[in-house]
Amino acid sequence: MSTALVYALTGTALFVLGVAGLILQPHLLRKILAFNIMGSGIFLVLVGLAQRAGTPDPVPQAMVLTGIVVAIAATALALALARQLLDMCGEMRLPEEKTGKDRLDV
Amino acid sequence: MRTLLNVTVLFLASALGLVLGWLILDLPVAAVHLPEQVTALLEMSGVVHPVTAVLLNFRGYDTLLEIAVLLLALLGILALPRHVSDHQHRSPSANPVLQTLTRVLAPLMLLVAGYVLWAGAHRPGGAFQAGAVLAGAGVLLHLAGLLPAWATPGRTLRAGLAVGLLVFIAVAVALMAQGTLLQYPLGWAGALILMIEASLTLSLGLILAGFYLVLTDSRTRV
Amino acid sequence: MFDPMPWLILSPLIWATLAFVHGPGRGARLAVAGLILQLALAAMLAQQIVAGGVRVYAVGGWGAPLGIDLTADGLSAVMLLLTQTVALPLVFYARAYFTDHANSLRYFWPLTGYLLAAMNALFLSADVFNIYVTLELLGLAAVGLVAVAGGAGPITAAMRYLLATLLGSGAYLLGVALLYGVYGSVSLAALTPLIAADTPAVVSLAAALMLLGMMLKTALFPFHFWLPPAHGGAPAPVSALLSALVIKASFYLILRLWFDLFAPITSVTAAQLLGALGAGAVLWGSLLALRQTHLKMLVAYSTVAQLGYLFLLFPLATGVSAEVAASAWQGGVLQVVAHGLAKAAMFAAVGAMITATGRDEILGIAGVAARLPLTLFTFALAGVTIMGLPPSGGFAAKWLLLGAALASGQWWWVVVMVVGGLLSAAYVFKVLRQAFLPAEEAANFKPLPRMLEWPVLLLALASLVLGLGGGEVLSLLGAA
Amino acid sequence: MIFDLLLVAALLWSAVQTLTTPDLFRAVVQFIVFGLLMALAWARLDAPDIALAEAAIGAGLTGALLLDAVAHLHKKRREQSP
Repeated sequence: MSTALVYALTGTALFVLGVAGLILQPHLLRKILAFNIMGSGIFLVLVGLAQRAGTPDPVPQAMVLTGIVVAIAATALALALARQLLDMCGEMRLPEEKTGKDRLDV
Repeated sequence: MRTLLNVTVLFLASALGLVLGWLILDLPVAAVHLPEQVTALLEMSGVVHPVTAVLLNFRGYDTLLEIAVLLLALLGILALPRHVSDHQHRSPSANPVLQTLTRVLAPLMLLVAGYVLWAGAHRPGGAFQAGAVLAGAGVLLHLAGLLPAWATPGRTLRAGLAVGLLVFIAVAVALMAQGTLLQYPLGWAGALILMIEASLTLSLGLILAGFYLVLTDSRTRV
Repeated sequence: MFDPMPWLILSPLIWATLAFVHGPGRGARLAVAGLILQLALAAMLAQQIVAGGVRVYAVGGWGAPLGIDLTADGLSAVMLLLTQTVALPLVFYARAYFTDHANSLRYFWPLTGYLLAAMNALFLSADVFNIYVTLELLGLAAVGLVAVAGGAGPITAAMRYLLATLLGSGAYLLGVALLYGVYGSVSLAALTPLIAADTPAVVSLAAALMLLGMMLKTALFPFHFWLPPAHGGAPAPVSALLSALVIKASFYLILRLWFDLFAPITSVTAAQLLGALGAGAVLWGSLLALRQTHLKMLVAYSTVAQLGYLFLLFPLATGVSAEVAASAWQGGVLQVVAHGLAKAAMFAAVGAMITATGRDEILGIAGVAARLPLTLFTFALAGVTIMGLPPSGGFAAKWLLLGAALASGQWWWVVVMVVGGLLSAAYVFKVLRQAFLPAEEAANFKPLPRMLEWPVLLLALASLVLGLGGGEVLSLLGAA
Repeated sequence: MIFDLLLVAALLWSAVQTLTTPDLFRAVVQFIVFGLLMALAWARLDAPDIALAEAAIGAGLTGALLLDAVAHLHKKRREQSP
């Protein structure tokens, strides 16, 4: 097994960790952290798989640079919304009773 | 209900992880080899560093849209109806040691950003890293109490935020006069890419610093 | 020959950025000028495709797989035309709407510009990684637009929408990473023959991840939890854009993936599963729409239900005869167009009613029939398409889908469509009946500017006329 | 290879810590550690460009944004329960 493949495998583990955290953690800040870990996992899979033969590949590397920039953009917007919620509702969580099920009478 | 969700998600996630890990262990050799094509055409790209060539030439269109994503995120933050705090926060306390340190560090970071930008043509570095260094300098200046947070950016600042994207688009459009979108003429590619990267660095630095300076809660007018 | 493809992407990017530099609240004129230009460009592209078939444009002159290609076929042209056609009247509507809601206006125009740029770029892109970037541009613009209304409700909805859309594009990107790992390319043109030739098991997993991510973004039942609060809580022009267009963008990508890229590995079982989720959406969404007490929430749940019909396309077009598949495919795309036009009209009409009455409950619109006959007529026309009554575009679409279901012996989808049609009639009439009740004594109707009524009527009329002129759309669709 | 395995283990550990540490401030600090480890991983994958960007943007700026958010959160808490 090549070194790059080890990192690709780590990437899959980070991805599932991130997804689980994103769905399960109630605190918004924690969800944002989980999203970033999920992203890092994807990037590792992308580069790790592409370089499994051992030679560097600039194409996925450039894609990851793009991905990192997109990730911080999304993180900043998410933090802005989370802070706005904190200011308005006093909590950085999504209201629990509305998650997952539909409100029959709004 | 909550525990059921927990168990289900954890089970599905670990199953996905295991299956995925198992499947990628044994993959055939890829049919397309882009690194070879990159090497073959590197000379025509105007830069020597392959990642920069991909980022600003071969797949420059991705980067164009990505700058739009970055600007858009700041726009989304600025578009939020501003929650007016009942008491005004002041800038972080001005620590004299930090201030002196920052006065030395900030110009140095500017210099580093310039170097990283220029170096991107032939070695690791480029607009993104340089922009991040610029943004770091901005955050540091703010922490030292030398740069106020942003409430609403004025016109000049907005122009600075947008200049990277606008220059990129302008070059792309100008090049269309004699070819296709973003097709650099031979011999001009290096200079045009450097021009785009320089304006991108400025905008990236401002936007990335803007994320911090708009969000941080010691808001005073620019 | 002049090529409209890059300009369809550049135009909204340019006017959005200029509008941002211009300042908060500015940019309406830029938007109008830009959209008129874009509509002309889209029409021109459609003409070129009818005349000469699929068009490919190599950005940077490199060509795939090293560079990024833009590709336009009949489906892209239909989506591009739909997008500009829906957006143009909404721009006039929004100008009038925001004179009353100035606090939400700040950066509405640049956000809308980037939203349109993202959709146009997505419909033209032939590169799965480039599509990822357009998806993120689209998602962040849409979330920003939901949040402009402010207040705890819309901000919560925007947050939930953001998390859902990020999870969706994350799953998609992992699929892209796996595809690049297996084949070494992200270009659709390069990948399609490679997938047809050989598919290791991990490719099926990549396909599942990409499709799941897009289902989350399209709000297919049971992933629809984020949609009603986001579409119901946003300002009316935003709701119209999101419900009519944004979710169609991710659906378009599902079509591309299912019928082009992953066509060799799709299975009847998976198609039936998608159909079952669609049926769930039709029934559950319609039932919930019927039980809403607020106008915009009713229309938002109606979107959940109408999206369900789109997914009936998959069982009707997979593993059946070519003739049946073609009819199902045409019906599905026609439903995308019909729903886009009608739902934009419906949200905008409801927004006009709320602006006039100052109340957002269904109970508050008593008397609308007498005071706002034009807007109510618009709502009713849009309702005709939503219910699928002749001669509307919705009827033509559902007729084609019904025909495909009967011809392939899948009668259970017929039951779903008929029950769904009855339920949608029930919720449309729920609104209409209330509108015809006499107004309460205390009710105070504000006079509406013309621009809150006439552009919307045009949209509703277009959805109706589509039933008669649907052949034009279908011939464009079949051109490539 | 041994170095890589250690690095991978540290990456996974810091990710789990980030997601499960009860204290938010420590979670964010763990995340910054995670970002720096990622930068190392990129260097090991012959991707110095990404390593630079990850350290500056992924760990640095994202970390600064998150720390500022945590500080804001703590201040709100104090205001709510004096």
